[in-house]
Amino acid sequence: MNFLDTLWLIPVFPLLGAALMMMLGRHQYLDPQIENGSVGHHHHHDRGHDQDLRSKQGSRWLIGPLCSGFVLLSFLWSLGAVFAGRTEQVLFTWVAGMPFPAFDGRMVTLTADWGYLLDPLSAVMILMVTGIGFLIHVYSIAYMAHDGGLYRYFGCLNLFVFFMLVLVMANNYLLLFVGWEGVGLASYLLIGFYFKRKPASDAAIKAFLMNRIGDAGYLMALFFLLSIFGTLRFTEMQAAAHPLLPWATLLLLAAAVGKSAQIPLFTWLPDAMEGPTPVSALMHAATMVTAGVYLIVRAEPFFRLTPEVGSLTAAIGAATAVIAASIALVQHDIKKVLAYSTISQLGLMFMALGVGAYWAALFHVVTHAFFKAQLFLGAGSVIHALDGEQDLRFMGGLRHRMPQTFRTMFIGTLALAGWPGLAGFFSKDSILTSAWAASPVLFGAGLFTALLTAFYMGRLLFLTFFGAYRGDQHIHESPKRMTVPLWVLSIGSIGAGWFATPFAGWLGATPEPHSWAVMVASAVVAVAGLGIAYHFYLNRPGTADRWEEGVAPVARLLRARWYFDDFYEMVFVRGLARQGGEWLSLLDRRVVDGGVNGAGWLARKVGDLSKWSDTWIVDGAVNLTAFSVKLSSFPVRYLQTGLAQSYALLIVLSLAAMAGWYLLRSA
Amino acid sequence: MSHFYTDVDHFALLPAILLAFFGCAVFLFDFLLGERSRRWQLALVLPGLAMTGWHLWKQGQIAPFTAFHGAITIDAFGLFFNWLFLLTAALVALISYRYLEIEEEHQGEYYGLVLMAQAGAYFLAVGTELITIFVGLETMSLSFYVLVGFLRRSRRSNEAALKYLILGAFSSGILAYGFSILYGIAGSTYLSDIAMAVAARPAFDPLTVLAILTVSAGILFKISAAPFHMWAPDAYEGAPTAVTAYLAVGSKIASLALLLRLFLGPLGTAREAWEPLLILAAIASLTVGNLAAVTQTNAKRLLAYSSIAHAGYLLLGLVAGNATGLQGIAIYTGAYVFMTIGAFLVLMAVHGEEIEDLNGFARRHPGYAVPMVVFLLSLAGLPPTAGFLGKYYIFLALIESGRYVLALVGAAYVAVALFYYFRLVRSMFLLPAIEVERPQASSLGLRVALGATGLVTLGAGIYPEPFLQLAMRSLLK
Amino acid sequence: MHYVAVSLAMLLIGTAGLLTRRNIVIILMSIELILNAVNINLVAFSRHHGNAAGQVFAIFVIAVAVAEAAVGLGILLALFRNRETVQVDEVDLLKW
Amino acid sequence: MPWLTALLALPLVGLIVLLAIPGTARNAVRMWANAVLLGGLALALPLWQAFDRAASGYQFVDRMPWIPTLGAQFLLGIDGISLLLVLLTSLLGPIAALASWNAIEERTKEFYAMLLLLQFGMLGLFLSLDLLLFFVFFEVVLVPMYFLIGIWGGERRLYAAIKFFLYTLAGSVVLLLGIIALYWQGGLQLAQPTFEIAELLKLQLPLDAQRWLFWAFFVGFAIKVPMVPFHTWLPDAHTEAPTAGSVLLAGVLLKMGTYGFVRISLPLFPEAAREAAPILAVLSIVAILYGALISLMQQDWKRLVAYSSVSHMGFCTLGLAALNSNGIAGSVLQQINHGISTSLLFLLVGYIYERRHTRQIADFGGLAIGMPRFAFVFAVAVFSSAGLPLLNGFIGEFTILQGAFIVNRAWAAFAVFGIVLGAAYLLWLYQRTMLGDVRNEANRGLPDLSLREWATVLPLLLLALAIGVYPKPWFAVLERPVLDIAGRLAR
Amino acid sequence: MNLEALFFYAFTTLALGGATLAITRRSAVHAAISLMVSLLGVAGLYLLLNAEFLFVAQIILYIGGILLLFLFVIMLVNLDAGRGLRQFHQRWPLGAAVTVIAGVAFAILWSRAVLPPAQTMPDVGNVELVADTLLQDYLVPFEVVSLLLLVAVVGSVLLARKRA
Repeated sequence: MNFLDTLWLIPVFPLLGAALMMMLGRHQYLDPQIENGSVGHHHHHDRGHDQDLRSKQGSRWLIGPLCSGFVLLSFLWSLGAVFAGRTEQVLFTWVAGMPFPAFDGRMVTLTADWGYLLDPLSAVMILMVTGIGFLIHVYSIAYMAHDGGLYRYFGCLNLFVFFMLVLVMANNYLLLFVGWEGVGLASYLLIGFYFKRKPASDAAIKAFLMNRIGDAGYLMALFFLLSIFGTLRFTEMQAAAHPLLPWATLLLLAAAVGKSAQIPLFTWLPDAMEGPTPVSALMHAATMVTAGVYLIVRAEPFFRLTPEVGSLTAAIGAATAVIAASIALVQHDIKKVLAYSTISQLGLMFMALGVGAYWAALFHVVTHAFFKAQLFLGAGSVIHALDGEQDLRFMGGLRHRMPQTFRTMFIGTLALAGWPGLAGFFSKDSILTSAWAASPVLFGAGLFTALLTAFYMGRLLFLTFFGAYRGDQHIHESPKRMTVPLWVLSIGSIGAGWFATPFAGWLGATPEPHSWAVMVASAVVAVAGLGIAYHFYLNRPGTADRWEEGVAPVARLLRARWYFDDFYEMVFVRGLARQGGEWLSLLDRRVVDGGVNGAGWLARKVGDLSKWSDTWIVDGAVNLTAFSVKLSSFPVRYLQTGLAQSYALLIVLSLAAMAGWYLLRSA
Repeated sequence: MSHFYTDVDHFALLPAILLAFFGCAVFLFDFLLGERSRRWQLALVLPGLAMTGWHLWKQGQIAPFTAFHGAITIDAFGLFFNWLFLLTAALVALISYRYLEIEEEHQGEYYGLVLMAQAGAYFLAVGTELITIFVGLETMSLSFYVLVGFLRRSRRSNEAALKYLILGAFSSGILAYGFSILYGIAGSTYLSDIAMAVAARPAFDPLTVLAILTVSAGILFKISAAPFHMWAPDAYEGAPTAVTAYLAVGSKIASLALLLRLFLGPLGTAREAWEPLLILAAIASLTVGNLAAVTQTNAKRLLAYSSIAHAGYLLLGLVAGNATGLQGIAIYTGAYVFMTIGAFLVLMAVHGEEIEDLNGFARRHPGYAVPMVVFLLSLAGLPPTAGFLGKYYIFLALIESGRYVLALVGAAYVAVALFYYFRLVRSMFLLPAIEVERPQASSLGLRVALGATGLVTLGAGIYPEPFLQLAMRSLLK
Repeated sequence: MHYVAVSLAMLLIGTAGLLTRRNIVIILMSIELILNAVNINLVAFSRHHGNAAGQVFAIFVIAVAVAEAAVGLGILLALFRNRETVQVDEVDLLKW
Repeated sequence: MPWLTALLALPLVGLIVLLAIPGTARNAVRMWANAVLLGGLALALPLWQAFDRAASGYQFVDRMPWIPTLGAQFLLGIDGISLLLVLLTSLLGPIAALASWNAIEERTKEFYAMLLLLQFGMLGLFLSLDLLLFFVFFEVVLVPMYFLIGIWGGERRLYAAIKFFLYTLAGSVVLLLGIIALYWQGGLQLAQPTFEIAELLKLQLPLDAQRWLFWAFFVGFAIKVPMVPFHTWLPDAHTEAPTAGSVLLAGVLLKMGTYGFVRISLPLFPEAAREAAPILAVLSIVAILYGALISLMQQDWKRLVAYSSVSHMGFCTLGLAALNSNGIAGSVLQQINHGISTSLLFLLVGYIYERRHTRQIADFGGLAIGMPRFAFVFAVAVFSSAGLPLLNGFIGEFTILQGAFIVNRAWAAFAVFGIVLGAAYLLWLYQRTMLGDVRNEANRGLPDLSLREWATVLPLLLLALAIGVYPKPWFAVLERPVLDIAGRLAR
Repeated sequence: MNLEALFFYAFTTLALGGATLAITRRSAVHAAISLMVSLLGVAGLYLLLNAEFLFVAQIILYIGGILLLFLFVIMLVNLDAGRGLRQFHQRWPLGAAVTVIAGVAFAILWSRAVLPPAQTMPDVGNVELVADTLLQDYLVPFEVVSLLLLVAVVGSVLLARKRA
């Protein structure tokens, strides 16, 4: 039996895990812990309580390892599959719709298989998803040990892995969309994990809705592709120019922009940090957000045929990279810094996609997955140690108290900053090289981003681990189950960069020849950024504040996150709200209470208008009819005076009128 | 028998003679036996009706034929309506017994007058000569004037009778004036002669127009079509409920028979002249009847207004002027007999006239409330009830003759009608009772009548074939 | 045609009486006038057409008039016993 | 064996027997009604196996003379479209009955009698192939629904009941005129005037007649669906109806309108339908967006679900307006889907109302803490309704949108935003009711779903998942009839 | 002006004048007497029209029967006690106006009317003619009218008798 025949098993393992959690966890679906008032971050638990919990829920300890095991199985299986070769496996016909005419007039049938495609591109993603997914599962066992809702947590995590695998293994665009939406669902569930906290559920909704806007684009893209090619299967789509192809690629880009948190749909990602930190690491740094990149790489033939959309991609990517990086400069929340950094790095990847360096983008995806996951998990470790504290201003000097965490974070920071020789350096370099070939502006943006990246990462590192501790918590190093994954990831952070050429070869791409100038520039920028950060935050603490005063407007702009959220709020909410009178302001309160940003706001505002029109206009018309029927009843009734003579009068009058009519007619 | 009065003549007259005979018998027995006889009067009335029916059936075997030189024509048309009169009278007799006892006006004359009214109506259906028709009409009307005022101690009954009489006599006068013009046109009172004379004139001949005006005013009054409807709500409300039922059904369809006889017979060639008039009357009836009913608080009055609206639908059938329209009228009237009497008899069982009196009725007497829903649905014209078939045919006739707007108007008023009919349902089923139990006027006769009307109303809706065959055969032979 | 004019005038006078008087007895009289108008018509046409049908009709109309008057006055008496009035516009319990 | 006749007669026979049970024996009444409806389901399910998917035309035809004078027959039969709707009806009937077990304490016997009558009417409508019979059943359902809302409904039940009745009736009288006019047209062309749909399909109707007829039927069906701007009866009726009423109203009654379009309007008046399609599509899109936007503003849980129905039914009519095979197939499937997911939502609202006696969203919050199973089921219902892939809603919406896209790209583009908005109001609802902390002490310690309640939701959950994961058999059933209809429309 | 015309105008004046007085007199008794005058005028017209039988019937039936009935009732309900009351209701001008309008319309219609050619009466005595016609051609109404009168008698007795 060919090992590849068992390809379908890869996503099945985590699905099994998820299903198992759902079944078993029915009774402890939500653990009592969470009900007792914890908001998810840990207070000091005395052992007794912990023991108590354990004895009450005997199987609790099993959850994490079980789920991790499923993902590990998946990982091992995919290793086997990847080395067995490339293949396509169709399990069954999933959607089997009706025939319809394609644009070229042929009758084709709307079908989509449930089938998997294993090629280098998906192989890379599968390995990354299962590998990093496994590490994060392991890490979570310890990180979440004191949290309630473990069944739910690990169930959702497994569900996420399942959907992510469906996404990257799908052999057609429709099945890909299943994974695409599925990871959105998992993301919703996990961001809102601490569902008693309003910000968490708000953030979850926001993430889901902003993604949905992209998804709407995806759906439309699907229809275009279907009509152009008559099929959605990757291997059957023969890329050829078509006047409507730009629409398809543009819509695909919109979908990718949503999923990968690019301008203008990026504001959900920082909010998504409301989820547990491992979730941030897994989904909002390493895997899910790169689905956009994956999609564009998958759709590479179409993007190649539509250079104008490519340029737009690059522009969006560059702008996102610079803007997000600049916002990261002033963030105080350690996870927010990393979140903006993620957006910024995703921007770089989009820039690479836009200039046609698909392999470079993918390469950066891989390296970024290593060091960003590592950084998030490290941050998680810090947060864990500080019992939920996330503000950089109350950290400092942790390097001695948490040596393992410090070392791995240090490696990760350097890798992200692009320290020569580490993973980030090489992947970023590939992008910059391609950008240089395409346009100096893009190159400049990339380089500037690199500078900013090095700076804010340096800032993060120095503020967290150097100097004196500014908080008041009892600090302890995290357990092995948390630090070991960190170390495993740092292997990747250090070494992954050296495989650039074989990686490109595997994908069948020819990388741009290395340009020493770019390399040097990139290295210089990285070192400079770190150096400035050192100067600002370690050497001369307070410099930063002075600088901020010096460029106050800029700082304000950055603090306000370039006013994106405010812009959405202003345009969609206040702009309309101010016009209305009192009821609108009442509504405003309701809207503000509602807590959902962005399009949702506008929708609800318009929704209120529609409700109003429904009550007063549509229903009003109906009620008016009913009312006028009733009203007209009265005149008819009041003709009936009760006086016999007025009845007779009407008879005579009618006779007169009728006679008059006949006279007029004959006249 | 002399040659003035042949066997055929006798045979043609026999049902009316029987009715008159039994009517007189009732008067006589009441006079001779007094109080004691009253329980047995029903036993006199029903056999009388049964014998009448027997003879109607025998007439049906050899119909059509004419008697008295054409003064009476026994044809399918006349027999059909006479069967309806017979059913109506029987049902009314059945439901009246206990009701009159409760009202403490249980007098023998009542049943006699019911039979006399039917005897008068007999001539409206079969009469083909103006004087016969006029005298028949007046016999019926006079009986009704008395019946409406039958509750002598009730001011409302007095008042209703008075208004009905004044206006009825006035309209009879106008009708008689119209008849005199018809006589002037033809020099004869036989409809066949008049038909020829009218046909010889143009449709808009002034004399014809005058005749049409006055005749239609007189008859439209009797079928309570707007704008000659004003007496109806008052008379219906004030009359004893059983009489209201009889008035709403018997008087109306008898006058309808006359309307059809005249307008399809002698005046048929002047259709061009009277059609707009009837269209106006139909629309006005629909409008007035339906709209005024919407806000009524008295159930009898509500049904009175609705009966005005029904007159409108019947007129639409005549306006359509094709065979389907006639079938529609036949089926509509057939259904109308059962559903209207059914609705009134439930009101009698409630023994209350205000809609509020019905509150919570369904909880206490579901056996009456559920049939009432059927009657009301049928009155509104919803399937699967007999009333639907009538409306169906009327609409079909209108569409066949290209009168789409009229069909739409008629259809639109169905919704309005349902609204007020369902106010009664709302009271019975959805609202809680507001007071202690009222005396309930149930009796064996009432229950039998309820069963009969309910079964026919629903049964004819679910499996209408036999009813349609019946109506079709009776009218199209 | 003269008789027809008389008839019409009679009809109108009767109608006017019916429409304007309050006294029910006089209203009933007005109805008699209307029926008389009919009779004039009938008899006039009877002569015009040279047959007696109109006259026969008139006889029946007279009979009807008698009957209506009798019943009308009977109702009037019943009403009078209950209400002590013969003014038609005071009889308006039933309306709307 | 007259299978369909038996299926149709069962609730009626059950009703007659039920009337013989004394009203005081409440449990006997309940058990009997449930048994009858379950029996109906058992009778209906084998149809799925026995149905020949390859055959064109109607199957299991039962033909009896009914009113030969009019040319109306008692003619029952199904094709793939009605098969699905009959199965849905047969499933939702017992579910609605079971869901009402504890909810209806007053006038229990009448309640179940109405339920059985309603079931009879609904099945009859989907089974009948004779227009007059169709119309009779179209009206028959109104009465029991009126009573269901009016007797066992919420505070404004009187208003809602009559509004529902009048609205639908107003539409149906126009529908009746259309049927009559069609019959008449048939009488002019056919040897024998008839109401049989299959015979009427042979007519060659002039375009002008088609137009009039199409719009007459449109009024009747559009009100039933309901399409904007005829939709305002729906929120009131839904909100005030008892749970069983809402379930059947949303699950089945609304489909009568769309079914009417598929069965009558589109195949019979293809040219007029082609002309009217843009109007239909625009109205549908308005309904999709409008319904969704209004849902966003609702403060009442049940009303929100009701308005969401407007939006979802908008998708169904949009699919029809596309006039092609994918649009129509998607529309039919979406009707089923809407029946499943919205019924689920209504059931859950009903269950929470039984516990808390309020439906104001503001009164809730944090229910997930005490009622995790409820929260789980509700989440599935929400995502199914929001059209998440692998659940039923997505398949239908996707197919509909694809069908619409083929005709006009703008239609699809506008409608796609309905999906975004759908997620918005549903998730927001979920957040406000299920998530957060318990703010209102009354919400603490509410019992989770009982076994009986599970029994009502589980079939729907499984069906939602089954359709989402493997929709192929559903399309297979629809293929023949939908292609036939699309073929007529394309000609 | 011939004699017949003279008589015609005389009787017409009597009939219409009496009618006008009947509906305008304040006293019900006066009105009844005016009605009698009017009916006499009509009877005269019958005579002019060669309807001798009707002339007699009019005088006996109407003046002897109906008018007596009216007078009897007028006494019974003591109508003259109400002489002081308003005799016309408030909206009487409206009633009069409508009557006039209807009258004008009818008159115009009549003025355009064309009757069929006149025929001559058969040359037999009027009473004989009427009797023949009545009992040969109109036997049915003759029988039915007995029912009518029976109903009238029973009805008026029923309504008018003092309650038990």
